[in-house]
Amino acid sequence: MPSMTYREAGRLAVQEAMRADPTVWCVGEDLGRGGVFGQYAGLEAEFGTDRICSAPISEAAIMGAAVGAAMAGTRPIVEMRFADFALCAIDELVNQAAKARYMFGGQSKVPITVREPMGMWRSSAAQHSQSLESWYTHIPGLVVVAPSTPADNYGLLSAAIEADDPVVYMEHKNLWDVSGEVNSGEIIPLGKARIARSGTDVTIVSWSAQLHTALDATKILSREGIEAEVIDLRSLWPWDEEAVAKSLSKTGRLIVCHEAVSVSGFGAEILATISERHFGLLKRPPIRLAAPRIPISYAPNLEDEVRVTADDIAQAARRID
Amino acid sequence: MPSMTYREAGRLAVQEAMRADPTVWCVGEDLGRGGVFGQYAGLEAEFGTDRICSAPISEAAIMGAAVGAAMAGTRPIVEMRFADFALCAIDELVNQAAKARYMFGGQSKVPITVREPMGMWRSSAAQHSQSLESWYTHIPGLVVVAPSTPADNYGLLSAAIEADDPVVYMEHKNLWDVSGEVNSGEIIPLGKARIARSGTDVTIVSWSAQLHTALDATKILSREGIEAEVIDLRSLWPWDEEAVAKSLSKTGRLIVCHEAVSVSGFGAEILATISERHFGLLKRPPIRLAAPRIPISYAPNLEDEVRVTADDIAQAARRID
Amino acid sequence: MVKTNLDVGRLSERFRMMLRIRAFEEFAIRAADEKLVLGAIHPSIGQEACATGICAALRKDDFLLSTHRGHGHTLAKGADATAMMRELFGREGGICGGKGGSMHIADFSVGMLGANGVVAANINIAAGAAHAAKLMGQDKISVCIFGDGAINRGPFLEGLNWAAAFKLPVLFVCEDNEWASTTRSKDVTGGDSPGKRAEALGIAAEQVDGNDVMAVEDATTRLVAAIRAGGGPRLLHAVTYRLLGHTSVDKAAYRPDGEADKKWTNCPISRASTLLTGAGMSQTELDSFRSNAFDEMQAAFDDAKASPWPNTVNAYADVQDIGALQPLDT
Amino acid sequence: MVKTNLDVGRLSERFRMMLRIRAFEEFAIRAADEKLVLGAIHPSIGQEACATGICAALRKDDFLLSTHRGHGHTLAKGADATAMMRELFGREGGICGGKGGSMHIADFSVGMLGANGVVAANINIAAGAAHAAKLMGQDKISVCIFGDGAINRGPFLEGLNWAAAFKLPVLFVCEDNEWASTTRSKDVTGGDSPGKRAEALGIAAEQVDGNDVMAVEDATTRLVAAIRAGGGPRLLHAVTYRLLGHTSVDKAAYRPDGEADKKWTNCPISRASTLLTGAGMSQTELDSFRSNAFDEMQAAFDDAKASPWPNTVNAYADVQDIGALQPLDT
Ligand SMILES: Cc1ncc(C[n+]2csc(CCOP(=O)(O)OP(=O)(O)O)c2C)c(N)n1
Ligand SMILES: Cc1ncc(C[n+]2csc(CCOP(=O)(O)OP(=O)(O)O)c2C)c(N)n1
Ligand SMILES: [Mg+2]
Ligand SMILES: [Mg+2]
Repeated sequence: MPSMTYREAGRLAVQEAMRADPTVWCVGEDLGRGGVFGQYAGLEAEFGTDRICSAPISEAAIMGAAVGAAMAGTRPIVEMRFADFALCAIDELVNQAAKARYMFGGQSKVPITVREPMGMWRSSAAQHSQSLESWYTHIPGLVVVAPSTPADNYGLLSAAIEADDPVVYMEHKNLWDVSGEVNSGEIIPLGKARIARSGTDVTIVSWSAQLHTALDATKILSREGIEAEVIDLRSLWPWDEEAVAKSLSKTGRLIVCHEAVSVSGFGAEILATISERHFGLLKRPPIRLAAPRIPISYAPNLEDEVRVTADDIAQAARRID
Repeated sequence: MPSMTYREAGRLAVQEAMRADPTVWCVGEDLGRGGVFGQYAGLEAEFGTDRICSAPISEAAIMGAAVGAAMAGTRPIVEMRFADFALCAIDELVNQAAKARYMFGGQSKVPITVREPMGMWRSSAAQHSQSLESWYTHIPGLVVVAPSTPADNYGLLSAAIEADDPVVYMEHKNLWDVSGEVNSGEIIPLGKARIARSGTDVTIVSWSAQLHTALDATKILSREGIEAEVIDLRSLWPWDEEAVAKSLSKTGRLIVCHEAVSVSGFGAEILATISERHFGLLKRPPIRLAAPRIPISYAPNLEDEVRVTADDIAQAARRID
Repeated sequence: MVKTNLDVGRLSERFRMMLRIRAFEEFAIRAADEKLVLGAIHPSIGQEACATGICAALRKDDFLLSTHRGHGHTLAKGADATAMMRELFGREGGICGGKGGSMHIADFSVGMLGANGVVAANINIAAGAAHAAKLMGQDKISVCIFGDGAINRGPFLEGLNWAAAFKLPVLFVCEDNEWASTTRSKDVTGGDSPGKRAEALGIAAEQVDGNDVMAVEDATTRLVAAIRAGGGPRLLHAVTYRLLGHTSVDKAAYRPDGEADKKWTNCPISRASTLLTGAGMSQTELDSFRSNAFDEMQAAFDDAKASPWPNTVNAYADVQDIGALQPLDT
Repeated sequence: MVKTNLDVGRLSERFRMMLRIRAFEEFAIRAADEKLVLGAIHPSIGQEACATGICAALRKDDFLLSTHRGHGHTLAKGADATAMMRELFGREGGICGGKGGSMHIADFSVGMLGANGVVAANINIAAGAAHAAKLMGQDKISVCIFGDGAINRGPFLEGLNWAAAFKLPVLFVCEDNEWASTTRSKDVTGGDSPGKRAEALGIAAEQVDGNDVMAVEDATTRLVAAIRAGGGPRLLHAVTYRLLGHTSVDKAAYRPDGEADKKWTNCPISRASTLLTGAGMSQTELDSFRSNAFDEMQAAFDDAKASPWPNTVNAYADVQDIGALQPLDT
């Protein structure tokens, strides 16, 4: 299998989709120069400036125009640059894209893939670091995806572009350079989790960059004789409740860790669902590890205060044992 | 105690705050004519067009200007008309208002009260009916309030205007005409719940309009010998975990009901917190009653599909018993 | 007052469309008064010439995007009045299955891509529909109607700049009825006109008497031709007046005494009627147009009133393909 | 080339401020290169005349709001270079406690209400600061600087219309450096100029050579006087050029060959230097200005590098009063 970066894997998914379907196009700022993280590198040369559309700084128009273009028969891939800037286009995403099909009684679908690079990345501070995935899970009509590996970024992005729904597709900025094996053609169904590591003692649920920290924690724990099972949710809506429940039926112990703020983060939904519908599986109180409810600082040591570390996870696993 | 409507109670809080503090002013569309729900009736006549500022249809400017005006020493009350339209000003609220104090290292506070009338109200359909309170609880820097009675609307709005934080203040559109006793001067501290009804068998947590349905359910239940305790959270951030835990230590049974979508609604946070920190108090799996993850329809009978009814609550209470 | 080279046949057709719109909305208001319709109704009474004149200049496959005040636009684009009325009543067979109501009225089969409950939101969406047409090499155009209040929201700038930057086939129409809800727009609006704003964004603009249906149609026809020829976007500023309140329950008491009364004399239907009688059409014939329109909408009203509620499982349909709830899940 | 009635004293003062900004940013770039600064640095090298000329025309209590490219504006408004450098390094004693960094640099004590990481967001905020000043009967004004890319975001329309509608004391400055990140702004921008957009919103506008510090100051002084006299908002379009890349790591390879080289000959510091020597100032004196600026910023750099990290409990401070976490809660 060829090895490539998370960045290249996303690029490949876009490239293949554009080759296969002339109605797929990309729209966002600076795409002609490859996008701000190089994730569109070379695509303008192949597909031209119409289909790799470099936009003015007009997030509301980027999103709103994509909604209209989707209703009119194309399949736009919308680049928001930083997930934080999607807040300049929230009416377009939440009041328009997510609801149009429903409000119009099914007369139209809105097949857009909204790429929102998220998360903390080298002192980017409060307005360039947020992880707001749980917001989108709260909005009927939206699909929410957060890949953690190159293979997933290829396979899930391919699936997102193929989907007829508006998909909020959140790549993590700290993963662009991560390498891994990717097979062209291996589409990954939305809504299915992946067992990133098997184990029997405790279930750790995570996604996106935090997944890697969870895996790091398992190495520490394994040395201590604790074998954690790590579930990469991959998609947050729909999310794979069954996979989590299945793991819990083995372990009876649940830890959810994510980079986003704990309060009303997606970990809350998981704990709530499990305690509501699978209470009997819980041998111990479930644990959430997530950011405190404070904005993200610029200074590296203050920024680190909101990170969930492998040690934090290992400690929680010991505690729940 | 004088009786007045929820609408009038809010108006009184604003009026008293404006009389007491010349830096308090209101800004929003059509305020000069009393606001779209009459909640500013007569205030322009008393305070003039500068302090009751009727704005163009520019939600981003209404919110953004309020942020600047707050940093420059005034205390704006921002009227968003429908909570749904606040989505046109989310950057201003979430990236600016909520973070300015922090990003600037405490050089400035942002004392704004953002009134966002929310909820379902006579066939208003998908873009005029949403309850997105859980979003705001996820954002560090924001305080979130959702009053259910005239006394609370007076007392909490007074407290919100006094607070130096940005407060998202969500009145429910279906409560404007509800009457109750209100005493001028009775400020209610933010973050403190109210026991709306005492009981020993099950704890029902709710807020805003849904609280009244919960109270209706207790009448049904009481006839069957089930005495439910109903907690009106009033504020969602901070929320009164202690009051809920205290009630649970009596009842051991938790039902949270709210009008918002269940997935990643604030009920998820409550269930997660309780199962995480007060697991031992739960004698039964906790229950969430909230809207299915579908947009809100226009047709009354379809709209009703997303409502949590008193019967739903009563049934859940029987089930958890 | 016989106007030379008045196209009587065309005007009488437009006149009939305006009457249909008027009758539709009179029944919609009645339905709201009788609590048969619960959601807000924003009547466009007095503005029928805009809807009629604009749509007369469009092809069926051209896109039209409207506002919260969109009954007239939708009817004029060719939607079925009965399905629309059922939608307002929230009944089965409503044009959006009863899920949208007045503020989300749409008929994609005639290119009508929706009213919108968010002021100005359709400006970017319309630009995007035009963007798609251009990408796919179609010669359709996209028309976006919005109010005088909408020009103060960001999407006006972003959407018009977008259309200019990508030279898209869009016609923007500012249907200026002087009022935005209870606010007189000019009190909160800087600059001279929507046209000047458009020009500053690189879009040529024209102004037209929005109560003169033939003038609206002619201006639209001219602009559409320029756009379809690849000339890029245009803006039409149609000056009209909202004869009633903002919604059916708004008495509009905030308007200066006599303002509306005076404007009633400029009602586009009366004006067309005068022209037609001036051109020799009989009062009897005009009256028969009126009663035809009335009868059509009476029938739509009766039909809607007699229609059943939508099946409640429809509440769970058309949310999304992936991760959709089943009704049982709830 | 002796220019008649050149105010040499004033120009040499402006020259020194421009040198300070240049030196500050050269050290900031060095710090980024050396990974002492991790966050993005957006240098304003080549644009120092805008910051300097504008701020020279302001009072200390006037408000200034800036962009992601705000070091020059902040220094010129009177902030302390050492506290600013510490902020870039994310250290204790940083002007925002190390919590904001370059993109959120601010000094409220000199009226500088912040850079902003969201393009155009400060336009509405600046209008609001002016609104407050007007409400409180103060004669302060508010100045908002933004780029040529920012005029395509909604807040440009909403904020300018707001200022026009309420006749607020704001000066909007479009600091037009031709580029928005890797995009040449004119390729995605409709219409003739930011000034025309402002005029269409009811705001009188002027254009100025943004690399001529005295011209910028004079234009600003004139506009500020009009605004302070109650004349309402104005817009200044300052034409300049971004001599380096978008950020310190951007080589700007997307620019046509030679474009930047040619623009270097128009560097505002070189131009001022030429004028000053032409007016008889000695090269030695000019060199001493340069070395003073260099020394000041070298000291700031050394100080920042030697400063400790902020105390981690500060991460929990200044979030909010009500419902704030205690560090122990986490
Ligand atoms: C973003 C947004 N803000 C406010 C409203 C509330 N609202 C509905 S219609 C309206 C007035 C619109 O005025 P105009 O654009 O002139 O259209 P008209 O009603 O006159 O047809 C307002 C303020 C809304 N629907 N959306
Ligand atoms: C809303 C938003 N969109 C995109 C960005 C990313 N971004 C940062 S600076 C910039 C270019 C801004 O160009 P301009 O306004 O001309 O200012 P300049 O950088 O030239 O000073 C962009 C696109 C952002 N920070 N905020
Ligand atoms: Mg209007
Ligand atoms: Mg620029």
